[in-house]
Amino acid sequence: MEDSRRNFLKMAGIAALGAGASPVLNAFAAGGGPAATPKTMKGKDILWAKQWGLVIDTRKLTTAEDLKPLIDACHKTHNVPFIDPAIVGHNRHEIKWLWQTGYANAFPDLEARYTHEEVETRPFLVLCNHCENPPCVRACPTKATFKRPDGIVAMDFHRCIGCRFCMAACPFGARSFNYRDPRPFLAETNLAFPTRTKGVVEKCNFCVERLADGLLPACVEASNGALVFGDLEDPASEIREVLRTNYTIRRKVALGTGPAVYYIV
Amino acid sequence: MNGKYLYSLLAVIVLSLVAYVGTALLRLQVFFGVIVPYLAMLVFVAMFAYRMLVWSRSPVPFRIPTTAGQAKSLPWIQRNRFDSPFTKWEVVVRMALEILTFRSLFRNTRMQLKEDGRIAYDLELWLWLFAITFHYAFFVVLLRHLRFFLEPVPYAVQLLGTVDTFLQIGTPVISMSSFALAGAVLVLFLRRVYLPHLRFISLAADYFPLFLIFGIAFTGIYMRYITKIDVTAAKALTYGLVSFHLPAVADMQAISPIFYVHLFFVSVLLAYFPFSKLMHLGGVFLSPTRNLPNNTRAVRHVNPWNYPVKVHTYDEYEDDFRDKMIEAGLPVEKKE
Amino acid sequence: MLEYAIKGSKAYCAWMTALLGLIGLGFGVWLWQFNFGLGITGLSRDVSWGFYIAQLTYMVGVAAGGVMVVLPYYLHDYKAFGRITILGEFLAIAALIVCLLSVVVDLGQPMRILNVWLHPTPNSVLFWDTIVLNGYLFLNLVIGWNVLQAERNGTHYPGWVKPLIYLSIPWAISIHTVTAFLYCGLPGRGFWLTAILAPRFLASAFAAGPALLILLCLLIRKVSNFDPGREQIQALAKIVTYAIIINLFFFLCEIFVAFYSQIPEHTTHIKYLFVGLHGHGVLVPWMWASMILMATAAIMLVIPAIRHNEGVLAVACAMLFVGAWIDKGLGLISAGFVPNPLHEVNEYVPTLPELAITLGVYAIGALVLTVLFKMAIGIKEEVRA
Amino acid sequence: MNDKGKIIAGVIIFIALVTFPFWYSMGKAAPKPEPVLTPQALEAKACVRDKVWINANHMQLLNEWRDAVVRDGERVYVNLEGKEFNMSLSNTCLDCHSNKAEFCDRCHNYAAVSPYCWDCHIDNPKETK
Amino acid sequence: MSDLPKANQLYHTIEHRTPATDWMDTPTVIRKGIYCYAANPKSLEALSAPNPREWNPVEEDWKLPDNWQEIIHKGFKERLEKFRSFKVFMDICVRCGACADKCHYFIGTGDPKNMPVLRAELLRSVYRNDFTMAGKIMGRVAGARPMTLEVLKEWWSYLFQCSECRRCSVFCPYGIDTAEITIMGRELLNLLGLNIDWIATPVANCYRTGNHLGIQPHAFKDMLDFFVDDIEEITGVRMAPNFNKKGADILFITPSGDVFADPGTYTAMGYLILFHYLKEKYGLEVTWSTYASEGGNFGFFTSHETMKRLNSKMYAEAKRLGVKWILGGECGHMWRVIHQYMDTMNGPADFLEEPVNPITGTRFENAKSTKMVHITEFTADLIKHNKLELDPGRNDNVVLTFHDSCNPARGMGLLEEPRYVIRNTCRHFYEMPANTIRENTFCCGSGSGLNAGEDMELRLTGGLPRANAVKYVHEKHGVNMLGCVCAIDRAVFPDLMRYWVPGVDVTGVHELVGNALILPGEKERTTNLRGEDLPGMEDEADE
Repeated sequence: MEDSRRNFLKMAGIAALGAGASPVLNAFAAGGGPAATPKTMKGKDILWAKQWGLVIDTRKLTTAEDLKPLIDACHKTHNVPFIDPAIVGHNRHEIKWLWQTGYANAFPDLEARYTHEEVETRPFLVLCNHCENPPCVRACPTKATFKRPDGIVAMDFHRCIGCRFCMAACPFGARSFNYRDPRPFLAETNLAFPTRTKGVVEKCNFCVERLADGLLPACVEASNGALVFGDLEDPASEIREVLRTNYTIRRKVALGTGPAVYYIV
Repeated sequence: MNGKYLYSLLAVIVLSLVAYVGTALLRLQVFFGVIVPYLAMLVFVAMFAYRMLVWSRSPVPFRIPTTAGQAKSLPWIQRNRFDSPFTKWEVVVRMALEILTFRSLFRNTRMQLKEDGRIAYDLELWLWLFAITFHYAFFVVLLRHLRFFLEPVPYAVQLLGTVDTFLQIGTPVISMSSFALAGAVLVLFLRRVYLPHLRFISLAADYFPLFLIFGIAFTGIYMRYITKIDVTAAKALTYGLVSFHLPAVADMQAISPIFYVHLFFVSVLLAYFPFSKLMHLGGVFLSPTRNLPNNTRAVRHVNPWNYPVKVHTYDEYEDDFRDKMIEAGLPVEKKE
Repeated sequence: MLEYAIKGSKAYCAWMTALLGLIGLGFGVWLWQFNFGLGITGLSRDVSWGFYIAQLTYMVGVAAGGVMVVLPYYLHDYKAFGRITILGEFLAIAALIVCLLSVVVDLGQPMRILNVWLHPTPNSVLFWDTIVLNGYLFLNLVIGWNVLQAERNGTHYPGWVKPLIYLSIPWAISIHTVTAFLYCGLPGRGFWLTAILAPRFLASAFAAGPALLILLCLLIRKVSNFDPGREQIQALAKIVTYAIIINLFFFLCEIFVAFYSQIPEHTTHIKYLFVGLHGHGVLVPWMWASMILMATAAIMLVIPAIRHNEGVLAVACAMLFVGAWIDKGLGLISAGFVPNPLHEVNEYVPTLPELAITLGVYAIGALVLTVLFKMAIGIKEEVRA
Repeated sequence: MNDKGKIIAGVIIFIALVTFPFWYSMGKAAPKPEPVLTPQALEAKACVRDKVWINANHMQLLNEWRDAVVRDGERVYVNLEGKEFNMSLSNTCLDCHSNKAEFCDRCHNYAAVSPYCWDCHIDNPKETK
Repeated sequence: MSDLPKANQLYHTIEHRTPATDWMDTPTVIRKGIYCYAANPKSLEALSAPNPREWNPVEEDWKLPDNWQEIIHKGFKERLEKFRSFKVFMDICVRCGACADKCHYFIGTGDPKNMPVLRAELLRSVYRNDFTMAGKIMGRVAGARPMTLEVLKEWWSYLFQCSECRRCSVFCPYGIDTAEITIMGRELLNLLGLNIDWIATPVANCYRTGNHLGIQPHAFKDMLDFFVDDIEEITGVRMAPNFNKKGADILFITPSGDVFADPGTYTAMGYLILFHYLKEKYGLEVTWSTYASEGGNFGFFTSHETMKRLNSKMYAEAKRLGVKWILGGECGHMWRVIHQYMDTMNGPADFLEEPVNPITGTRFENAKSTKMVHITEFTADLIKHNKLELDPGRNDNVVLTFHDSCNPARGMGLLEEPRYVIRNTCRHFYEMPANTIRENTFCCGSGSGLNAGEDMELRLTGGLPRANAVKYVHEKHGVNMLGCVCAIDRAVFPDLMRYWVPGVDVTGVHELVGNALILPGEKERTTNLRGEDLPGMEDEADE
């Protein structure tokens, strides 16, 4: 009864005043309703930062076998499908958040004619750089890709229209598009994390869902200390300590995007 | 200034109050949810049929199609089959174009006396656009509502719902037809109010259905997007009506009164329908200027009440003028 | 007005039926794509835009090219173009419809298309592109309709149309500029990262658009009683001539900057197009064909004697149109993605379903163009009868 | 002209169409479906909000949740009673209501709505291997 | 005409404004220049029509019978039961307003009650009051009003400001035809003797003498003989038309206006020349009739019954003379009656043969039941089969446009046939703007019996849309001649053109045929049928 009377007042308000009556409605609603309103907030355990960053100590990850557990951890956690080229006949539908590539591919502008032999063959782990000044965010026409206050370049799969402007904008090739329904290509499913629908772009999310629960990203957890994750803006953080004490490089700094992923070579 | 639409608006407001008060305060859900809809349906069906039968009782004494194109004539003259149909099937096509595409309104022009002394007739398609939007949107809304009256819901109805909610806007996803309906009604109303000549010819009976249909669309949209009613409970009632398995009174009373306002509006529309200009739904099929072939010279049309009339025969005529005719050398039947 | 589009000869009906057939086919394949995902195209993780977006780019040019008749007529009072401005405006409408539909079929989630306006994002060039394209479509519809209606009535079009006409001139420039900005503002795509991209687009637009218009004018003269006029066609031909020369000149500027500086980011894409990269080069024959077609057309057009011969002019225009299409519709988008940011080469070739959908989109454009031109020509014939 | 037959036939067809739901149901009852609660849900007694409210507004709530979680990074919902919940369709709602077919689908099918939530959110943790 | 301002001034005084009052409260003024004089009681008596009396529309007292409301009510009821068109049109109008600015009287006078929808509402309001439940209960709120004297006068005024041209019907989404409503309304008025004289007297004439003008048989023959003399003077060929000739192949009936007044007379000369040519070349016998000497049917503007009474002569005469079929001349409403009513009312014409053109062998399939063929159908067929020798150069001083008459256009679909004849007889032909021709054609403003002298203001304002379109081609292409296939057009357009578009004259299509047709044995013509010098013959004429 209570509820319906309020609704009636609302309806009468709208009918009488048209759409512009929303302040009136709110007044009605506030007047008749219970005092408390539900709230949303961050969890108590959440890990938060001003700009999350990652340091990859490539010296500790020298073979593909070293990288595989990290990649697997990431892809399993996030239900990233493996669309086997052997099955579909081509590699066009590939989706990857975290993968390995060669030095020359990861750092084409740092290519040296005569390179350190070990580095030349060392596999490099690449992923979304969660840039400080991300061109993909600038390109997205719907704010489906956006930069969170903690520096993570996040994606709202509900809002993505699949225009792929972000893919063209990303100078690191960090983004994948769901050219088809990914579910049939999931060997196992992490029930706690959604899959994607066809027609949206996806990429590394720095494990926001784990950070919310106070956990480090899956790859960091699986890296046995080869990956260091932390707040780049906090001078006291571990990551800053690592950066202070090691020479690091970032990918394509000349483009001015400000990658938040650093490599110790 | 214009009492006509104020009366109509008032009538619709009173109707909404009646249903609201009747269900929210007086708890007459059985009356508004069961008795009134059944009665309305009965009145609609019976009176609709009756009106059609009354029309059918008046014969069509002459074949008077309005020809809007070249008729069938000499074999080498290209004719316009559907604006000047000659056969039954051409008439069917003409009627289909008329009813499904609003062919005649599509010709609509707007006259303007220009300052330079020219009268211009511009193609004016807004009326056509909003009229056809209104009708099709209403039709889609009706078909979509079959989900409340059928169980299991047929695939076709689900598919229509999917198409109608194709654009993912809002929660629940908006059905485009609802908003198209409300928008078109609004424009048709504004047209009536703002165009002086249209305001001049409009009756209260022209505004009332617009307000009523807007009320239906508004309460529908309101239930779906603003205050959410218990849809399954509503369907239990609506499906109960058609299957004669009504839910318990307490369950009916649990449904928001706005639902009953909506249902009452619909009931009023149904009951009002056969007594109003809305009967153009049936009448459009019976218009003798449209549903007859233009073949009157080729196929004789019979007038059931044709009766002999007094004529001035040739003999009477010759009697009047025989001498003069003879004098002028004109042939006559009788010489004297 | 519209009755002209409904009635027509047997050939007209056959043409419309054929177009409807193609549209039906394209729509059917699109339903498949809608159901399966964009995986039925040749697009990939590396080449994430392809044929669809390339058609957007090319047809934006055709749409913008229409302004080459509007501008001389309204700004320079070049009376002769009064006869064909409506054709330029209607061509723009059809081209814009192809553009917009090309974007729609390229979307992974077309049902969310209105998110672009529900969540307006002024920092996204794509947001602005939707604004300018729809705006230009709207302008041309309003202007074209009113001007044609006035012509039919023998009256002057309403006064409020005039400012819209003036607005439409810079707006035409804007549609191609904004579309170029889609590409040339992206870091890490060396092929597109050039300030001259928008001027290049405009130059090719002002060549290809009027070239198509010339071809359409010649066709109209053949199939109807309305003659767009020799003077008009020759004036257009001159515009095409200068535009194609400027287009080629801009291209050479690009080549110079890339190869004199020898910055790999800028040269690799061009190399991929013209000589192939790491053994990949499906586009090499196409690109040479494009260059030869455009250059030959330019030479033909620049010689007055050839230009004045309408038969040869038609051939030159067709060559130019096809050449420019290969350049923008095949090469430009692919080459931007090849090699990818990690300097890997993954080529792109459109698939049959992709082509079928594109064909359907073009068929819609052709249908709209036919309807609009039929109407315009019908009224021109009627007024001159 | 005698077209009475045609008109009566037309009226009969019209009435048949208008009353189609009556024929279709053939008096077959289909009462409002009752969603089945899992033992876990029964035990919990209360949902995030009261049952009537949830019944009517759950789609809105989920929509607000998703924006809060995805865009604002806020994952905890404090309800009217001050109780906290993890805002997650997959991990909160479907954890308690692990029987989508008997819980969600019943009403959704009855009302012929097919939300696209399930395109991504894994529908039934118990059934999926 | 003299009290009217100059055309340009009049044009700029037209205002399309609505009064502040509701239309039911806006009084009707029956004003000079707009209304026609009341029917002469003698004419009504001649037809035994009800309530003949002297009365004057501008006087307060119309001398109505005491039970006039009952008569109207009963008449209304009877017509609702007899005509589905009337019943349906009373019920289904939604007042969308599409018809409003389609009416030439509304365009020209700006009087909102001349909007077709409102003209019909004049009757509908009474219908609602008398015959619908809503109207009976809710009264004015439901748009109902009782039948009062004011309402009757309003009916009379506006039903005689409608020329039954059907243009509104083309645009109505339900095909509501104001002509149909006007016909019913005028029938009801006739029950009270409220006809206008310009209709009643021609009807009485037609009933007795066979034609509207009351031309008696000998005079009719005299007039045609007079044309024969003229033709001989121009062409050097003497012809002898058949009158009331039994056993002729074809009976020819045309409006008597063509026999009586310029420029229709030139069209009549065209017919004579054509028939003579066919007789000489192919031995075809066409006969005129003095009894059925009227194609037009002003009964159509009175009542269905009167229409039938006048129309009956056509079949009766064809039967008496034993002709094979009937040929009809150029006329507007005559053809509406023939096309849509004659066979139903006075048929079946089983005593006639299915019309076949004996010269070309063409079967007129479209006229196989009514057995009456339009002369432009006939002539077009002859031209198509190359049966006529034509010299269109003799019409070179004519720059022509063609006015589709309302009834052949919208009640028949006759659009191409006259154009075909025109294109073969005249080399300078320009169409008026598309929205004013063919099915969109505008009335001459004087149709349905309104071509009297006293309502000239109404006729000129009502004719404005048509004249305005003529003016357009006159200024653009130098059009100097308005062609038509209607006797009323020929009678009224000269006035209309003089007022709105000086410099444009009026012609029938068969005048063009008469000029172009090369008669066997004719001398070299120096003038056209009007006696004007032919192009290139000016010098010879001077000598």
